[in-house]
Order: sequence, then structure tokens, then C-alpha cells
Amino acid sequence: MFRRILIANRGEIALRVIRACRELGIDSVVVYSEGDRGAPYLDFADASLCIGPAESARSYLDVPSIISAAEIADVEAIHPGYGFLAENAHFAEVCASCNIRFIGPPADVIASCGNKSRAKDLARKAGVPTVPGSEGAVEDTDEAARIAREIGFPVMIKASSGGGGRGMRMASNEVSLVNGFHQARAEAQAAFKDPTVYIEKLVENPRHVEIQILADEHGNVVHLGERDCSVQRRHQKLIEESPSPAIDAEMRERMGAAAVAFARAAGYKNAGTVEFLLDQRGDFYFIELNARIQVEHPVTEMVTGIDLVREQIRIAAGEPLGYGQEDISFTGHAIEFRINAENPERGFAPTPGRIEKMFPPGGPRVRFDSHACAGYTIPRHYDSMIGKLIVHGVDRDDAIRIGRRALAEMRIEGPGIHTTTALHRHLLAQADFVNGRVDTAWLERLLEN
Amino acid sequence: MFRRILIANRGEIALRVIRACRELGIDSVVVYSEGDRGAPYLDFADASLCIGPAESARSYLDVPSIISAAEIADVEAIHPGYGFLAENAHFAEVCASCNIRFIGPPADVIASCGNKSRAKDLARKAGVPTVPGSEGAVEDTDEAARIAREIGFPVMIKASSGGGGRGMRMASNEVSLVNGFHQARAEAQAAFKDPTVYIEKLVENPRHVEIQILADEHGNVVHLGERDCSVQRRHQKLIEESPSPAIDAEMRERMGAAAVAFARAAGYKNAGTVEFLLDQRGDFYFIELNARIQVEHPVTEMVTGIDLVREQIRIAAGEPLGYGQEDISFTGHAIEFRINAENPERGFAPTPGRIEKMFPPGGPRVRFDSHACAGYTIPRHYDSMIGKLIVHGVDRDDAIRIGRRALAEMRIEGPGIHTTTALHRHLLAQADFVNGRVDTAWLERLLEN
Amino acid sequence: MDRLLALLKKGELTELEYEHRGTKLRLSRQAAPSAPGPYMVHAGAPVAAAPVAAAPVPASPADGVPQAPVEDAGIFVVRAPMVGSFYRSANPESDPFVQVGDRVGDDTTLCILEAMKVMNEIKAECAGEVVEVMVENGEPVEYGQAMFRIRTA
Amino acid sequence: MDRLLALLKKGELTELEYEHRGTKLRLSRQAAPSAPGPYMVHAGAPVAAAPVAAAPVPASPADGVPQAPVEDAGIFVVRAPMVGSFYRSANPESDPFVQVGDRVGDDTTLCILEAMKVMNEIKAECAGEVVEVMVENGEPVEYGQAMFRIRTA
Repeated sequence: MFRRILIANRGEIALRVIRACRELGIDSVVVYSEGDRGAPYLDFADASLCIGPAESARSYLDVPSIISAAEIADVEAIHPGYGFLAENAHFAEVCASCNIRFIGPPADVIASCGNKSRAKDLARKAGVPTVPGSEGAVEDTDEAARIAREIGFPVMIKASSGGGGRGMRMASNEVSLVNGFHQARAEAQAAFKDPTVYIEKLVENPRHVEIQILADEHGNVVHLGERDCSVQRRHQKLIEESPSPAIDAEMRERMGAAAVAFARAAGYKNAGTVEFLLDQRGDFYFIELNARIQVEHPVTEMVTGIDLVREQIRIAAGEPLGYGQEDISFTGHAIEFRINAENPERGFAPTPGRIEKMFPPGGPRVRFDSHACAGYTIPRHYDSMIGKLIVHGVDRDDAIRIGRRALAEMRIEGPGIHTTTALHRHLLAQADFVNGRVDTAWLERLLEN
Repeated sequence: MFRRILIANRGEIALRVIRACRELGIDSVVVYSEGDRGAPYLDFADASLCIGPAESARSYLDVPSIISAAEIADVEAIHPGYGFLAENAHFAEVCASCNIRFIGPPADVIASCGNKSRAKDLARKAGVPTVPGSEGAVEDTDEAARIAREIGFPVMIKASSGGGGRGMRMASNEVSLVNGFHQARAEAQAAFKDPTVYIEKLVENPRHVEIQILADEHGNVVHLGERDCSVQRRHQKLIEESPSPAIDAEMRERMGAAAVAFARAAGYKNAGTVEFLLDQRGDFYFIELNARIQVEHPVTEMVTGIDLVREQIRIAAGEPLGYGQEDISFTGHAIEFRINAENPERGFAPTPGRIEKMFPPGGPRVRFDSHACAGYTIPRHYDSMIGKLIVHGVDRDDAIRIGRRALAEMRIEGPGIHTTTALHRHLLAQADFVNGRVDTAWLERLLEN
Repeated sequence: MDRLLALLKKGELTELEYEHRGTKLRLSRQAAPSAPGPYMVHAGAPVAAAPVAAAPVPASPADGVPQAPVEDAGIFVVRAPMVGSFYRSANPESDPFVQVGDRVGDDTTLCILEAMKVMNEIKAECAGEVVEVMVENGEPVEYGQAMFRIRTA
Repeated sequence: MDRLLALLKKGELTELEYEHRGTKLRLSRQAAPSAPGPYMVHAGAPVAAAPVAAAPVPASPADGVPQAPVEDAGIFVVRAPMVGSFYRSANPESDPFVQVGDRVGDDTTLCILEAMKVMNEIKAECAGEVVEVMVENGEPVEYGQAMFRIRTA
């Protein structure tokens, strides 16, 4: 096992990794930018190092600074968290070349999973259902039109290197197809330095259901069931839960098996998430594999009792899983609510600033993952998530009741600060959510009215 | 089920009951004294009522004020929490006479369990092992001496109405017996308006192991396993855990069966705790039944998944348990650390005052039950407990590691404020604790050195 | 919660603190640290301002005498010494013990507080003129709640 | 953590912030809100004062230029533009680039910072006299850490 790990991230996930290190008896060294100087969580690590100014490009995204910090701190491994360099194949490569273990999959696996059309090819080869569409990149509008007619409108035009909705267009006829094709390529070029796009049939009113997998370096691969992340806005998840209200045991089996098959085909290692679209008829389609720990990982931890971050570190250290699929069972129902410093009344504009009053929810069956506290200033330079409220009920109704209770006692106050807490209370009052009848467009439809 | 409940308590346990009410969909009305005016948790209830000045005798202990508040608030039941009026038979009686459900056992059961010698008689009749000693009250020193010779020194002299170590004396010979007899009677008279004392053989280096029971009003009684509360100072528990490192499944069976037998013999209803002394040879002796929810109830909730406060309310409303002994299973290992605003460096003197900075522990497998937050002033009028840190590991070693991690990140700061956090860190570094080799005198021995 | 809601109505008249799900009513005639501002009504879930800012009144003396609000000189405020129901007359038929404008003395009965079926007569304990009756007949009062204002000067 | 502990030693000389399990070392020459007091060493678990009080330096500009500490007029502080290892000479055999008392100009090389095997020459970027070398040869430096003090007046 490692003696010392560098944490190349910030905020909530940096704290999450610090906690895992302490529980494993590993020294943690956390890097920080001047924008995070003095943040409470830095003190919980065994050491902290300032690597640059507040702007991410010159700190959390700056490979030389982070590698150099790793060498100074003399660590054996680096945990990238999520975002920043977590799915950067180049960074993983540099780590390898410096004999520092990257806690995640190998660089080439990150690369192939990061390219959507290559990932889709892999899925087909692995016999995992994919959304009908172009086999790989689409070069021009003629080819685009031919494929669209073939699979039938409406279709989606997506950037091969894309993510988070950028470089993505919907087309319901040939006119919008041509426009969308050019727009998507331009956006993709700007956002990912890669104009390549591909075409897929639009799956209507789907749910977002993802499977958590763990793969060690000895060929063992298991899945830890699903997370339903259908409550999202502009492809940003807001509520995640496990199990999914739309999935039964037999379905879980099939989706889990598909995820494991893809992971094996991709030669995947460590923790990963295979995302699927689930349509109204109960058919599911592979979307992508996220080669990182995810924000919503706690809901899986609650229902399986498996600590995913500890497992990431154990796997990177070469330890075998030590359990098989048959050893994994699911208890109760977990829901995560993302607490973002945003103002839903004003288009979810971020509201950084100093937290003057805070009462974090606690008590039975409540978990709160947050680096914030009264006196902490939410920096304006980074994403607005300041906490994750996770509740674990005996069943879904129970989890919803506990969620209402915990959200009712949450207090986060400061000049200009708003959070998504009140919105979550509102969502828990919606019959559609309570009855588990939501799709990926539900929240946006709700917000429009 | 009840529509509205009055909570006749304060602080952490009042908040605990408020949470249970919200999760059950019951309106909660919490009373408060002027010493607790403005405390954050008051806002989490559906309504709050000021019933008197800060001093307990004129507020939380004042039966007329509380009953009158209950009538004004038009509640169907009162939850007494622990301490204050929780085990006051008269109060339970008054509630009954006002047609308000007292959430706890019937008044006469409280009375018989509250009297140690009567409780001991009940235990004998139920075939539950008790510490050898006088059958009931001891009238004079001659009788005391005769019994002491009979059972052998050292012996304990205890107040029949006693508790918390008051009216208690140890005697290792006839001289100290005579002195102790008079001192104990005087102390008992002063503390409990009842000079009656009884005599017991001293169990040397025992562990404190207690069994949680639930009894509904339809004759169903189950036990939820044990809590080991051997880490205590002056009979004040500091750390509690479940399962006990000194108990195996067979032993749990026997102690659980004894606890259930006593509860049935006493006609017990609702949640209660049967306390035993466990000696080095593995023999256990009945001490008393606590007719209330206990501070340390969360460790049992963590390992059984049963919400004890919800169960208290359900039982008081006349609902059947709905499960039997065979349905109760135990998962992992839970430890509770009491966070008291006390200065261990200065004889555990209370340190009330305003909390200016607070970072409560969070993250996986950590539960924190606290009514405190930055900006909250710890009143000087009440007991010094401001929070309970509960960790739940896959096994005891894991729980200890998580405990160390959580204690390391706990921050509670303010002018003059000290807490037991650092002491807990120190205790988790002791080989005796890590190896589970402690008895009820261990902590005091440790503090002396 | 009809009877409780009755408490709420009086928020405008006193410094009564009362919280009900979704609603908080306070008057800060009293400069208490717990009063976030003059006459605040919070809709929706209660905000943190009140609960977190509101440290238990530090001045609150152990002997439990409710602290006097900031008042015009010469105005004595009679407060409820217990939780109970407020009655202005001995029985529904009879006249109120006192009206605004009445002269009262130390032993003049101002009202009755019923607690646990016991009728407690409340005396003026000062001499002067009743200038305000702050509670409606039959309504519940909290401990320390202002009931009458009497001009003693 | 030998090399990390080396950082610790320099706490006296700079406003370097460094935390190691059980120990915190800080110098508050810089009036940063995060500095709880002059030269604090905390034994045992770190106390909250620093972490909780320490809001990220509000003045910290987005362009990331480290804020200058409060200094005597005419003193220019040369700070580390990157994380790296600090070397006072081109190689172990040769003399240091500069000594205390030396006159330096804009282009005078003061030291080398090694980051990822790359040797980065650091220039004075001011004219004046070297009055203090704040880092030991071979030791690691954080971004923004003060390395030299140069009197420009």
C-alpha cells in the first residue's frame, strides 16, 4: 500500500480523498491555489502545498506544477479527484513517466474512453447496445443527411471529444441538420480542439441510468448497481439516487452485465461509470464511460457499504478486489442532493462569498460531504458545488422523508449567497418525483413553468 | 398515529425527537426556557413555546408549565427525552390524568424500575442474575454488617432511589461499612428525599454492558443487542459501542434473553435499557432498567438499522412492533464519542460560551448529532454535552480508524470553550482501548497517571 | 393549530416570539439579539438569520425574571409569570377586571391566567393607569409575555 | 517526509504556510487574515483558529500575482513563480549566483528553480542590493514563496 499520496484537486472531493487516506493510514499531501488558501480542509491533510494562482489553468490544470509538487512531496501516487486533470490522458502519461502512480485507469484507456465515437465502436464490439447512428465520425452534411434518413429523425449531432452538452445539436429535419452540423463542429473545435462529430438517433424522454464498476489489475471486474441521475439541468445533475425507481433486479443484472462487458473490452482498471440512456420501453443504450470517481459516488457507497475512494486507492496499489459479484448486495435507498452556491431564481448564477451562518444537516441516516463551514469564503474561481447531502432510507419513501427533514434544517447564509437547498425542497414536493416519474428533461420542463 | 407531539426537553435530544417527528409526518411543538431562547433547533420544530426562566426547576422540570403548554399546544402526546422529567412517575401520571400520552412506560412501571431494591426483587423473580446482597432495604448497621460478612467484603452501599453514583459508598471492612452506611443514607436523603439504602457485593473490574429492548403494548418484546459503556468517569459515560468487544453471539443471546425476561416481569412498555455488570469470568449481573431513551441510543441504531425514537413514538401510539427477535440482525461496529463542553485539564469543568468557529465532522460512515453550530452560545445552566459523534465501520478496527479521522477534523472553538474531542483522540491511541481491554475504572486510572 | 395560531395574531402588539412551520413573527421593540430586524415575517422555510444569529439572550438572569423591553419612561409592563390561558374577567358574564384608562393599584386584579384548570389572579403590582391591554380574552400566553402596559408616572 | 520537513525549517524566515500532521508553522509578517498571530506553532491536532478564520485571501487577484507582504519601503521581495527545488548555483561545484551584499540588476540570475527536471533561471527583475537569502540551497519552495529580499532604494 502507498505511504503517501498527492491530491491534485480541491474542495469537497479533495476532502473526500483526505478522509479515505486517513482511514487507510496513508499520508495525504494536498495542493492548493491561492484562491483556496486557508480553506479548512487543507488542515485535515498531513501537508499542503501552494502550486499557483487562483485561476485553474495556472494551478489545478497546470501539469508541471502538480508533478513538481508531487516530486517535492515525494509521493508514490496522485489522486486526481474529478474534473481538472481527472480524465486527462496526457497527465496520466506524465505521471507514469515520472514513476508516480495515477489513481485511475491507464492513459490509453482514458484516451479511448474519452473519444465518444471510439468508445461507441468498443461498445458495439462488446455487444453492448448503443444508440443507432453513424459508425464513427461523420465527415460532411451529405453523409449526415443520408444517415439521418436511414435511422430517422429526430437525430442528435455530437462532438466526438465532447461532454457536458457542448458541441451537441438536435435536428428534427434536414434543414436543422445542416445548420446543426456546422454549429456543432464549430463549437467542438472551440471547446475541444477537435471538430469531429457523429450522429445518433434521438432517444426521446430517456432516463439517465449509470452503472458503477470496479476493476482491479488482476482481471476482476464487478458492478455496484446503478445510479439514476435523471434530474438534471443543462446536463448538470442535481439529484442522484440508487436504486433507480425504473429498474428491477432483472434489469439491474442485464445493465450491470453490459457495463462489465464494456469495461473488459476497454481493458478498464479502477473505478469507472458506464452511462446509459433508458427509454420508456425499457431499452437501454450505452452513452459513455466516465473514467473517474464521480460526484454522485456516495449513493452507491450507502447502498452497497463499499467505500469507493478507498477501493480506488487499493486497486491503484495493485491489491485485488477480494470479492466477487455474488458478494455485492444492496440495502435500502439512497438519494444525493447537490448543494450548489447558485441562485435558481436568476438562471442558477453562481453566488460566491463568505458564509456567515451555517447549520449543516445531521442526525440519523444523513451524510453531509462538504468542505464549507461558517467563516469559509466560497471562491468565485471554481464550480459552485459546496456540499452533497446524502440520505439513506429503508426504502425510497423513507429516503424522501429523511431528505425533506434534512433539507428543512439546512442553513447556509452569507451576503449574496443563495443555494439550491430551497429548490430541492420544492422538487421533493413534486408528485412526479415522489412517484419516480421523471426523465432527463423533467427538471427543465418544471423550471419553465 | 399522533398528529402533534410536545417535546419536553432541550438541546441534542429535543432536536433528535424533532427529526423523528418530521420523518414520521407529525407536528412537533418544542418548549424552551429563556436560557435556550434563540437556539437554532427551536426553528426546526413546527412551533416552540417559552415555558419559564433558564433554571430547570422553573422550566424543564416544572410539571404545571409543561402540561399547560401541552394543553395550549393541543398535543396528543409528550416526549420527555432523557433526564429532566423522563423518569418521573408523577409526571407520567399527570400526563395520563390530562389524557396526554406519555411517550414511555406507564407511571407504575417507571416507579418500580426507579426503585433499585424493588427492581432487584423483580429481577430475582424473573430469574435474572443479580449481584449478591441484601434482599431489599437495609435498616441499620448491624444488619449491614451481618450481610457483609455473609457475602464477603468488599461491598457497596447504594441508595434505593439513587443513580449517577450519588448515595453510593464502597466498604472493604466493618469500620468503613459503618461510616459508609451513614454517609450513603445522608447523601440519599439529601439527593432523593429517601434515605433507604441496600448492600451489594462489589463486582471487581467489571464492564458496563447494557441491552436495548423494545416492548410494544401488545405483548411483543425484543432486544436489539448490547452497548458496551465501560469507558466512563464518575459513572458518566464518555464512549459507547456496539457490539461489545467482550461479548460473543452466544453471550448476546443469554444477556438479551435475561433483559427481555426482566422487561416482561416488570410489565415494561416502549424503549428501555437493562444495565448489567459483566465480570472478568464472563458472569453478568442485573443492575437496573433505564426507563427512557438513552444518550447512547444511536450506536444501536447504526448496527440494527432501527430508528429507536421513531419506534418510541410508534409504540406509544399503540402500533405493534411488526417484527420479532428473529428479524433483528447486526451489521458492522458502531462507536459513539460524547462531545462535552468541558475542560479535561481542569477536572472536566464545564466551559459554556459562544461558539465562534465550528467544523463538524462529516463524510462517509460518520453521524453527528448536535444542536450546536458557529454562533450558538452554550448555556451555562444545563449539562455540557453539545454533540455526539457516531461512527459505523465494517468492524471495530475500521470504526476506530474512522473515529480517529472524524475526531481529527472536528473543530469547536470559542472564548474559553474546551471540549472532550482531544481526550477522545488520546483514548483512541491507547492500546487497552484498541484491544478492547477496558473496565469501568479504566478511564479514571488512565486520568490519574 | 387554532389556539397556537391565536398567539401569532398578537405578534404586532408584543415582542412575543412565535414560530410556526413556514412562518415566523417577531416584533423588535425589545432590542434583543434574537430580533433580526423590525417586524420580520419569513415565508417558506425559516431562514438562518434568526436561528443562528440568535444566541440565547446572554443577559437572561438565572433567577429567570424576564428582561424588560426598552420602554418610554414611566411605563410598567405586566408580564405573564406562567404559561396559560388569559382571561380578562372572572366569568364570561361579568365585566373585565380592568379597561384601558382605569386607575389601578398594587392589589388590583388585572386578569386571570388559567394553567392546568387552576385560575391564577394576576395583580398589577404597581399603581397607575392602564394604557394598553396586549392580549385578547381567552388567548394563550407564553412565559414572560407582555400582557398590560401601565403608566406609573 | 524529510524534504517536506525542510520546508518547515524555513517558517521563521518567510510567510510560508505549511502544515504537517500535528504541527503548524506560520509567520505573520504578512498581515494575512489567515495568520492567527505572530509565529504560531500548534502542537497536537491543528486548532480551528487558522483553518476556519482563514478565508481565502480576499485580495488574491485572479491573475494570481502573490500579494506583497508588508515590507519596509525600498525592499523588493523576489518570490517563487513556480513550485520547485531551489538552487543558489549552476552546479554543486560553482559559487552561488549571488551573496548577501551583492549588487544586482534586472537581468542578474539569482537562483535556479528545478521543476520536472527543468532548470529555470530566476532573474532579479530589479536593481539593488541583496539583503537576505530566504531559502536554503537545495530546498523546495512553494508558489509565491519569498526567496530574496533586495534593497532597491
